[in-house]
Amino acid sequence: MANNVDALYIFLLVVSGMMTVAIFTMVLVFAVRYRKRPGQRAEQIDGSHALEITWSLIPFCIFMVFFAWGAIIFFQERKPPQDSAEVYTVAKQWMWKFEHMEGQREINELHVPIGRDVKMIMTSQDVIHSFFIPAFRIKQDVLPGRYTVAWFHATKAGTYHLFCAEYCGTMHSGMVGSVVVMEPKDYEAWMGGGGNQPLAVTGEKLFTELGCVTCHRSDTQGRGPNLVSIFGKLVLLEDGRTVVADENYIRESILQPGAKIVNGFKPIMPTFQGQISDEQLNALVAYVKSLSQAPSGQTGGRKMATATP
Amino acid sequence: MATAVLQSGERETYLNKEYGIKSWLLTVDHKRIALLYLVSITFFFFIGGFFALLIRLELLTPAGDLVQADTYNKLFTMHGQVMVFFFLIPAVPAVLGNFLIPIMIGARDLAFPRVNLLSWYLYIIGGALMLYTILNGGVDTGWTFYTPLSTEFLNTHVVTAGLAIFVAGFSSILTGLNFVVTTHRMRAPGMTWSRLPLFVWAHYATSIIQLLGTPVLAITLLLVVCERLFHLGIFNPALGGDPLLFQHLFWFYSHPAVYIMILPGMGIISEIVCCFSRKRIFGYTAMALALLGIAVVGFLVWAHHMFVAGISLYAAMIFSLLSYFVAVPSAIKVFNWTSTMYKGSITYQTPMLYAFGFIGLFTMGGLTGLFLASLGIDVHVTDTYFVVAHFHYIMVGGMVMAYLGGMHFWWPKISGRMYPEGWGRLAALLVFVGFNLTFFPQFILGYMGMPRRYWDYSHSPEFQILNVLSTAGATVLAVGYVLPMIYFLWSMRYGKPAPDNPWNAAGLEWMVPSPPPTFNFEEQPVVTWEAYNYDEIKEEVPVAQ
Amino acid sequence: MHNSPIATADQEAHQNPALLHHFATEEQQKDAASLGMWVFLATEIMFFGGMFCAYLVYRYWYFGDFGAGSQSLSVVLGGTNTAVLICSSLTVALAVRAAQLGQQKVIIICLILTMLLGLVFLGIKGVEYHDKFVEHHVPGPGFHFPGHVPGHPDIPINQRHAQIFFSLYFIMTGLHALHMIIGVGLFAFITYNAMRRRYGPDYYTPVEVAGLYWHFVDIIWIYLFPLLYLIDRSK
Amino acid sequence: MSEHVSSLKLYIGIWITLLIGTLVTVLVAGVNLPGPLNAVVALTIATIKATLVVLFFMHVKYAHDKMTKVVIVAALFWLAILLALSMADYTTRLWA
Repeated sequence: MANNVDALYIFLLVVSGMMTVAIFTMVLVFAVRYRKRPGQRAEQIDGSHALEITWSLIPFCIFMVFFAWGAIIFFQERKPPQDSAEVYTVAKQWMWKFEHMEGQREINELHVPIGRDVKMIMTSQDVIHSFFIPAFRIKQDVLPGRYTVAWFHATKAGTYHLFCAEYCGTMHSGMVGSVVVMEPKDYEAWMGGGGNQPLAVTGEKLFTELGCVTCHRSDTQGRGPNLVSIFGKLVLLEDGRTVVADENYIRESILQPGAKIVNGFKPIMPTFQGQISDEQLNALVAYVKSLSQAPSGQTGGRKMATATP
Repeated sequence: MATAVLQSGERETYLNKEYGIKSWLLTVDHKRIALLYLVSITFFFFIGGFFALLIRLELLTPAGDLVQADTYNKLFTMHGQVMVFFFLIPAVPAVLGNFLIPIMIGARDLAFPRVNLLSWYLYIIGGALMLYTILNGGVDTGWTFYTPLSTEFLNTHVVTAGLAIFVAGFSSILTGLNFVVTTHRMRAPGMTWSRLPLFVWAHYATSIIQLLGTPVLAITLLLVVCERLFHLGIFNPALGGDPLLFQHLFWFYSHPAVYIMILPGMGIISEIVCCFSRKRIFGYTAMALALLGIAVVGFLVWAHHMFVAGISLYAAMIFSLLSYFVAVPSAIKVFNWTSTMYKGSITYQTPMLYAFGFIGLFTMGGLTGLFLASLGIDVHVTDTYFVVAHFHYIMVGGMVMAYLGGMHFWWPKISGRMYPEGWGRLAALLVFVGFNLTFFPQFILGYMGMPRRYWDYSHSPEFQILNVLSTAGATVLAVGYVLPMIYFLWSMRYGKPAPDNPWNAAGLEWMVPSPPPTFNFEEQPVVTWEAYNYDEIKEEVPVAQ
Repeated sequence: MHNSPIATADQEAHQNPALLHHFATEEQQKDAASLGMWVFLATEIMFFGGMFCAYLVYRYWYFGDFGAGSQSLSVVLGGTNTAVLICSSLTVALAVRAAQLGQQKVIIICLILTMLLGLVFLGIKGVEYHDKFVEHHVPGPGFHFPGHVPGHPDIPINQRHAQIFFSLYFIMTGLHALHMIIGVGLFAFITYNAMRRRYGPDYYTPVEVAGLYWHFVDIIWIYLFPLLYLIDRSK
Repeated sequence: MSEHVSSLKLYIGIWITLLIGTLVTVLVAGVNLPGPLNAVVALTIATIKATLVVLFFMHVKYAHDKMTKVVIVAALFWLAILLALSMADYTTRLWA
């Protein structure tokens, strides 16, 4: 991704550099060549539509290349690959909290292996922040009240800056961290250290503790929709609309159950707004997602080779 | 005050017609109001500039050691708010536009002189609120007031700052209203639309933006104030609101606001380039249409400030595409100015030096805008110093250069005195060099990834060298800005009396005495010539003294 | 100088005392005033436009809660107010007509009627605000809006979303009411001048321009009424 | 300065039409129409009423100067920009 962005950047730099040089040269040459001389008068020219059209159309065509190329890169940036490793991120004044699917938690430091697509699923507890890793050329604002997503694919081991790029109050400039990119084996070693509970397992426990499981049963008898395999699917709503059951939809359904009722069900679910933390919410979302990743309901599924949309 | 310029017993001008504070504070003469504005915006310019210098000094070293984090946040916030709303937006329209538009179209005053005075008082009330905010400890929302930070999380004077800008906004609306009606209704016989100086066209286009954009900012700030006072939830995600709605409404005005700043500058440059090339403008129609085109298309691009903010992918693509449409008329303007010089008879007086600078810096600012409009690159460079550099190239490199160029060009008309040409050229050079030294390194910093609004970058010492360069440049720039103020003041007393038309320039404003009488024209002028009729003007520019 | 300004224009023409120094003719002055007001109204459209935009977004998001909020408003009072404003628009139009025809007494009667109707509107608005206050429908810590979404007896109203509806309701109608108050003030001034027989067929610009403003305020209400009072009424 | 003076009859006619329009809006709002039709009808009536006010009460129909119309159209056009491009974001956010 970084290479694509740099390639476009260099292309833009060269093209606009040439334009700049051309204009500067013309200005300078005219300024010297047509400086005031005794007895010589300016030659009046009204203009030329042909020229004007030329120097509108040619730049316009170049601009369209800028647009299209940039749009293609952006489109890729906004579409994380299906089998990415997922890291749930909670931003708050003024720190980054990460939670891996395997259950590792980190603050202001993010460990990732080389060669894996990593998808950041991010939300904020307070104000708007922005997740910015200059080395990977990615940036995404992190908003309170919803998820935003960014992804990257690190190719070189090392430690990289992580910045908050959206002004977020007093210690905005202190909301920095680092991304540690490791060789896969080092990463496995780092991972193995904890004996952590995978995020989806945490979520499954919460799912039981909060009583979700009494209605959202894994058969067709529940009072709530069966959640197995719903993630990523289109859901038909009671008012006839359809939505994609993505992270934001699951989040909204937990916090505001009445907002988008699935067709054929009654709006009987109580709200969990203000009752669970962002971290618990993330765990629940991770659990619901895990239900779609393995037919057996196996949790924490990360290397699902079969996962297809 | 400039009342002491002329000795009594001389020809009556707008300056010496009446004396005393009251004759200024209650004046309805557009020229006097322009001078009231000149004094007030200069005051705010130096306040904003002072904040800028403190910012640059803080960034000299990576650690946050000169001021506290909160202080730094207030500095860049108030630098932005003061400069944008109290200098950049009113500067050219309210000073030069106010002074010149009626004269350029052959009118005795603007259509609504009392509204014009009211507009200045609103500016002063807004400015007083801003000063109150500053003196009471300031505000640290960033000039953009992003919610929910500004509404729920900060303990500074957000309400007074918001109201200050709200009131100043109405000043801007009234100025725009006056210009539109004046341009439509007050033109002298024979002054057809195709004979209007581009300066007037530029202000007409600017006024459209002021009229149709500013109210949206006003209501947005009002909502922010209500949010802050009553916690309604309209922009607060914790209460079901959408912070992006604030950004949409804010940028609906604040992107076109950039054109409020730059379009009048483009008008000035057109006048200057023609005069000092002794030529008619290349492609008058295209130039006028480009101004209107920028004003209209400028309203279709605002969400390019929000590509990474969480808006829909498809909306982002639409806004990126539309952003390139606004680049076309800008490109036309640059090419046409350059072509105007072709086969001219060019002299290098101070205003022309500023015009050269403007064309160069505006080109660079505009082209880096293309980088930001390109989605793939914007993701990386938005909210970094790349953006800071880009908009300073447009606003300072573009607008301030044009403003200074215009001030030098029309100073003889305004004050009746010549400024010292040698000092003028020196200051122009200092501004150009200082500006590039300050802001060019920031493009590189931005691509390296330095986020804007960072008080402390001790985690990234590699940013320091470029920051040192930038701070060094800022000191040069500061000298370049102080100099003109000193010699303008000096020239009011000691400058050579200016002839009516020191540059042998075309245009009605050069046919009235310097300084003009109160009602501009003793008799109603009738226009029988095209704009920029330099072929009909016999004399060349007098060689500088 | 190759081209000096040439004198034209007969300045001797009958000088109306209301003609300001910088205008060449009365017609120019009148056209400027009228265009000025129209341009001002254009800015007003954008001023309310920002709020219509916020309204549109949240109505799109929270349609059910907006419907519930809307049903709690009184159509009778809102509709009456619409009628009151329409009547006041008529009286303003008649005031302008009377000025055009020089019917001094009619001008004054129509203007006073207009102000009275304006005050009636504000009074009814005050009653509505008072009701909302009593019912705890005013956004803030005491906000309480029980009930269910129209047509969905089992979906309870989301308090926060309903609060956004009422926030917009109060801000939009509040700003509208502020415009009304300014309008009444304007007419009070103009009535005073009308009593001094300032207006007639030769000069009635202030009456006309203030009338434009009043009609505009009426039009805003013509939209506010269905947008705020008539969402999802049928369920 | 020969301004158009409308007849009393016309003013009264417009006034009655406006009142009827108001009544119709209220009545139609009580009927459950399919889809978004209720809103469409309400806004259509509102627009008709506003147009009548603009054309006859505000004398735009008789304006000798086309600038008035240009100003109205411009303001509505800009309002449309604001609403349409904002909604371009909101309506497409959930698209996959």
